[in-house]
Amino acid sequence: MGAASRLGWWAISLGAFVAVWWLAALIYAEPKLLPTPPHVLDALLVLAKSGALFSNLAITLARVAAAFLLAMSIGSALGILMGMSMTADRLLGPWVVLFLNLPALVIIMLCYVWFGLIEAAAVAAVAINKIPNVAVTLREGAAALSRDLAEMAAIYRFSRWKTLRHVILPQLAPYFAAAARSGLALVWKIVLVVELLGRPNGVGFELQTAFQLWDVATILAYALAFGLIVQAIELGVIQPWEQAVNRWRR
Amino acid sequence: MGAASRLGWWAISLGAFVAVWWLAALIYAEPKLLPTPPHVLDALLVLAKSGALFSNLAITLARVAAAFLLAMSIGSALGILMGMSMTADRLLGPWVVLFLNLPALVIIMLCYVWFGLIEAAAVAAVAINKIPNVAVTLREGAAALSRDLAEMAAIYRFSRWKTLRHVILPQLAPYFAAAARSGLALVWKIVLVVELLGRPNGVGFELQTAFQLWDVATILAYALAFGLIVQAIELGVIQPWEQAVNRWRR
Amino acid sequence: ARPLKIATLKFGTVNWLLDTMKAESEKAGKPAPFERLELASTQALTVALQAGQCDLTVSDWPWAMRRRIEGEPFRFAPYSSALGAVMLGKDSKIASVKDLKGKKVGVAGGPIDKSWLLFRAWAHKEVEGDIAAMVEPVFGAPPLLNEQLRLGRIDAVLTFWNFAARLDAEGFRRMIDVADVMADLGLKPQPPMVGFVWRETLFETAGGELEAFFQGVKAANETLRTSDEAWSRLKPSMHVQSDAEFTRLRDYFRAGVPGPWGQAELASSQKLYGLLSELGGAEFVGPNPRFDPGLFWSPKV
Amino acid sequence: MAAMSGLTVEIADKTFPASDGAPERALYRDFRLEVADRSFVALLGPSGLGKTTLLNIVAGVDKDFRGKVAFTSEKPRIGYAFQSPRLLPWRTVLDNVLLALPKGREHVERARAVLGEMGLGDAERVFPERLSLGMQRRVALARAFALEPDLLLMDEPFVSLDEQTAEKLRDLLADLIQRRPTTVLFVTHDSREAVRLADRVVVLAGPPVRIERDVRVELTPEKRREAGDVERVRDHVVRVAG
Amino acid sequence: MAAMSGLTVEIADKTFPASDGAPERALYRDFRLEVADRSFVALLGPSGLGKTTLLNIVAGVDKDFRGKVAFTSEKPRIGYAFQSPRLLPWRTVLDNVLLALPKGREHVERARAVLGEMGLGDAERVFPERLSLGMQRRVALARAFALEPDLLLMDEPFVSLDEQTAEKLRDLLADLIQRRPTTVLFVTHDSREAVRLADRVVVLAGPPVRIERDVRVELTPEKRREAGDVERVRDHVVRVAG
Ligand SMILES: Nc1ncnc2c1ncn2[C@@H]1O[C@H](COP(=O)(O)OP(=O)(O)OP(=O)(O)O)[C@@H](O)[C@H]1O
Ligand SMILES: Nc1ncnc2c1ncn2[C@@H]1O[C@H](COP(=O)(O)OP(=O)(O)OP(=O)(O)O)[C@@H](O)[C@H]1O
Ligand SMILES: [Mg+2]
Ligand SMILES: [Mg+2]
Repeated sequence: MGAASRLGWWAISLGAFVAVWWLAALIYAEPKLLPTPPHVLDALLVLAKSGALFSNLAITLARVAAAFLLAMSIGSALGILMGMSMTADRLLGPWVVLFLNLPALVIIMLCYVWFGLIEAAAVAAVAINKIPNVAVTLREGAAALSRDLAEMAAIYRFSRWKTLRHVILPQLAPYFAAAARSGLALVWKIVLVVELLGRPNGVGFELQTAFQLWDVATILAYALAFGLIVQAIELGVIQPWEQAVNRWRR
Repeated sequence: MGAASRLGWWAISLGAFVAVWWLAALIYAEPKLLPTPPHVLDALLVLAKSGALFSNLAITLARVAAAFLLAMSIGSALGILMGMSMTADRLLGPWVVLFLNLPALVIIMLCYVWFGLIEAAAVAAVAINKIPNVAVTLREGAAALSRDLAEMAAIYRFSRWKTLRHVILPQLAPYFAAAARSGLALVWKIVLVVELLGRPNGVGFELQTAFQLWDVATILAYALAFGLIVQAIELGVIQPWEQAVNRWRR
Repeated sequence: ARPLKIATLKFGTVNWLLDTMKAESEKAGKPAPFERLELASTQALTVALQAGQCDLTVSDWPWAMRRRIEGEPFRFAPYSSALGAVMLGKDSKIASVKDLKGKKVGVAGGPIDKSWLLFRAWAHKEVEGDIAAMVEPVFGAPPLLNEQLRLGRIDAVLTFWNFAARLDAEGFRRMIDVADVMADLGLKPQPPMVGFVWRETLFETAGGELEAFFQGVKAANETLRTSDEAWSRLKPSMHVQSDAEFTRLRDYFRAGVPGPWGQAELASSQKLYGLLSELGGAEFVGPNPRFDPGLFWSPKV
Repeated sequence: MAAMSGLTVEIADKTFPASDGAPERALYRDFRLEVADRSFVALLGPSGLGKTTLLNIVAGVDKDFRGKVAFTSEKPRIGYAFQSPRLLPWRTVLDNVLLALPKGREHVERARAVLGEMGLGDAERVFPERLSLGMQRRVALARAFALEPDLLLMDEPFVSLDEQTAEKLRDLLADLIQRRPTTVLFVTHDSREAVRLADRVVVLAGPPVRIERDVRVELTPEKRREAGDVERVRDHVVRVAG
Repeated sequence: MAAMSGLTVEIADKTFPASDGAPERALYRDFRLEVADRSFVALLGPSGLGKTTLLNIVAGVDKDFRGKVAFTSEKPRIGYAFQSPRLLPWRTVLDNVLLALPKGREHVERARAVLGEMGLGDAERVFPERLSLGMQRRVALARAFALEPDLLLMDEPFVSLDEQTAEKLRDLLADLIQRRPTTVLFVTHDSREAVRLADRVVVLAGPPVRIERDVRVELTPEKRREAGDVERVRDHVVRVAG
């Protein structure tokens, strides 16, 4: 599928979304509870003009990016290790399940208390929240790796790096895609909570303020702004990447 | 691996976890901020004796179960549909990404406002949060389905149901496992937030109170209690299931 | 002298006080005696204090008391005695507590919120038994509860004063103020509940600053109580929807400016504490409640 | 009784488009093959020519071509022994065969019997990946045979089998055809095998694929077992193909 | 220069344990096979006997047996043409071959040359799943050949290939062995092919696997091309095996 056609479908789909929303808002007719798209756009423009939108988004995005990269790399390494080594899985498995189910609140609180209300604590808290998620997804992928190909690589004496790059990672591509997509979303959501609990800026902070003032339009404006950014990442990075790594499928 | 050996490894792993925690707590020596395991056990016993533990856990678990089942079934159906049909993917894909990245706060707030501070709203809010996650994971699985086997099923005129059950679902097993594991964790975490914002009971509600009172031992006691339940589900349901569906691997 | 670092909620009413202090200092050509760390949730405030990220924060004193008993050397100085109110729908038929039976009542702050505890104690005299068991309490975040009342999904709401003021301005009926509840319960003079909390060690590192800061608080409270001009200065940052709301907020705030702290206040605080430990139990005051007058501090005048 | 199952394939154009540096492959252009009802047609042709593609088109799984496939009867029951076994690795050998059959006790019996005849009697409950490739291929054959199809498509079915086993399977196939009238399209690279089994050997060449030689094999079952006769016809097939 | 690459396999016991209703399979018991340096040994035997398992043991990927594999030299370079192609579907044909080779221009040249000789010159940049099975098998062979291994393991390498192509590949293999001394272990079901290529044909029977017949083939390259001589030796191999 060409980039143009992808963009076209995307526009149709999102157009339909806006239409449904608009209609619902008009029927519901309670702008305080469900503002119409123009309302939210207005709020977005106000935020943009004041500069608050960009500064807050930038701060939040920086945290999201840092935590995402951290969580994806550590989590993938852990997951692949557990998927490929029975011993690692048995030893680390219960820990992963435990950390996976530790409430975000607990991790965030403990991180803040131990490291202080600093940026590193915030990013660490988010990463710790996300790592087990990535790990369990990639573990499944690593456990389902083809034995035939692993044997082939062993016989032809592929180096570790070669095996990883040409044999293992391509098989894990769909798991990476799944982990990255829901990972980005999860990291963003936790960053919001982290900002709520102990950062003096960022979208999460603003959302809470807007919530206290019951300013639904502003809340939706921020949500929309981030949604658009992710859509851009989706269209500009993830989908082209997916298409490239799936070229080989017949 | 037999059930006994599984249990043994599990005990070793969690024993190590407790040891690390205990040591850290002793070195840190700030029981208010990092209580030792016996401290937390005490808190757990107090909660258990008062009955608060069981009633709150039961309520929360009921919500978790309802939202989990809802999210898994709708999310899987959606994901499989999108993975198998290009058109469905193009049309629904952007929506899924949008909903995936809608902050939990927004969904919870809107659900509560539209449906009232009632149980159904809470469960719906959690499910809506989780559905896109399941969908993106299973979509990856469905997109990587074997074409060879699909052709085989078509030629031998497998019915839809037969194809689903014997050809498609077994290939999706690792994706289900990943979605279920991180899904359970995510649902539980969102239930906590939902309870915090608008339910008069449940673990999330209690955690909020404990947090206000800076009662780390109680917080960890609840986290531990849920962690143990999930470990039990892991050992009693997920792992035996995984072993059964992976019997065929050489 | 270094400025004190205060953690506050971005949307908190204490900001009006601090804004005024800052403006007055600037008018006098001095830098403000504090620095703000604006956070988004009450949890964040306690984390900030606990993690040493700020010198002072804002809280009610029962919380500080509990932490003090548990070994944190906290001190407390009040700045406001404003409390919430029970609000009813615009044309609600509810006339007295008895009419609340079987109704849905929103409660901001949860089941161990001090206003809710006091309200239950007070209602006890009006109806037989615990009002909490007779109504259907709906606990939730204050903005959510306001919306629920507007939508008619709940019949009444016990909420914080600033949220009550907003409803008031929109024409919602006021059933009873928590201040009246306290008065009826014999808590006179009305003990101020909300104030600044800090660690005792701050006296050693910044004793002078602390004195100066509370002088400033007192002066600013006085300014806000008397000057309309100070309020028009605040208005743009108050996020008010209408003039009525602005007026309500101002009046509520003014009514909450506490008088001087003395023995009478201490005594009535102690009485309140007794009441709360009876009503809220260990969950509210901790496993071994004890009234420690050492918590309270007031600047030497 | 079994339906008529002759067929005519007409392929006006079958082209795999170029992609990622791979050149376009125009496999078929104005190609036509008629297969009479109950005939046994062997297809010979170089590797990579398009034989598998032809079977896929006949089977209906490759629809991306211009042209049409017409059967004498409607919807014949098709058994297809693919070039690779295509078993469900998560189902046992027996289940793999049974899944292709309608429900019913008699079908279980038949599946068991076919597996037994193929020497897989003790492997019924094994998962395919624990079998040797030759055994997997036999399972796939059992699946196609047990179905008692009207039209049997076979893509090099007897490779990976030792000569003895292959011989036994050829007999089984002959049996099957005799018991129940079946049309067979049989791709092989072994011209001896082709002559031994088929009524008609079609030698393909290309690209684009054309029928280079269409040899009728008119040998009695007995003569088919004799090296001399087979070699004679085979020389005919091979000489022309070479 | 190439290392010595003779080998001795001793398998005291190789058993696949029973699992899930599948019976235990005791494949080897006190089995011993010596393969001289630079010899070409063909292995014949019924499907499911354990030939692939033997190659896997020699290759070192199946370590779960009692016994040992001893090579004359240390760590011979092994090329293994598996029974199924085992290509990386996400790498092009050329990359699949190159990945098995060390880095370097001359290796790219060699890979290209081998692919060209196998008739895959225009498929270098194609992904394997877009090839016919016979073409995939040739890519796998190219991978094993291009490596110029000391020890070449081949598991039915020439199936799915038409007779002409197979013939060409046999010549290529002979070339390779002549250019560079190589020890070959060659599993096939085609006794003619075995006699045509090998110095020694080992007929296996069992289970447990034993050497039923060990036939030395002492034919000159020219005689190997003549049907008469080949059939004579073959009769020898087959009669005994039958
Ligand atoms: N999905 C595909 N995309 C592109 N080209 C393809 C695809 N499938 C097959 N081809 C090409 O079509 C040609 C014919 O393939 P096919 O599998 O029909 O050959 P075949 O005659 O069965 O060969 P073999 O005897 O080796 O099995 C091959 O050249 C192959 O490269
Ligand atoms: N992973 C496994 N688990 C259990 N049994 C196995 C496994 N792999 C092979 N076997 C069994 O071992 C036996 C020998 O298998 P092998 O693949 O070595 O046979 P082969 O001689 O190569 O047969 P073919 O000619 O059909 O390829 C078979 O009966 C098979 O069922
Ligand atoms: Mg083919
Ligand atoms: Mg084999």
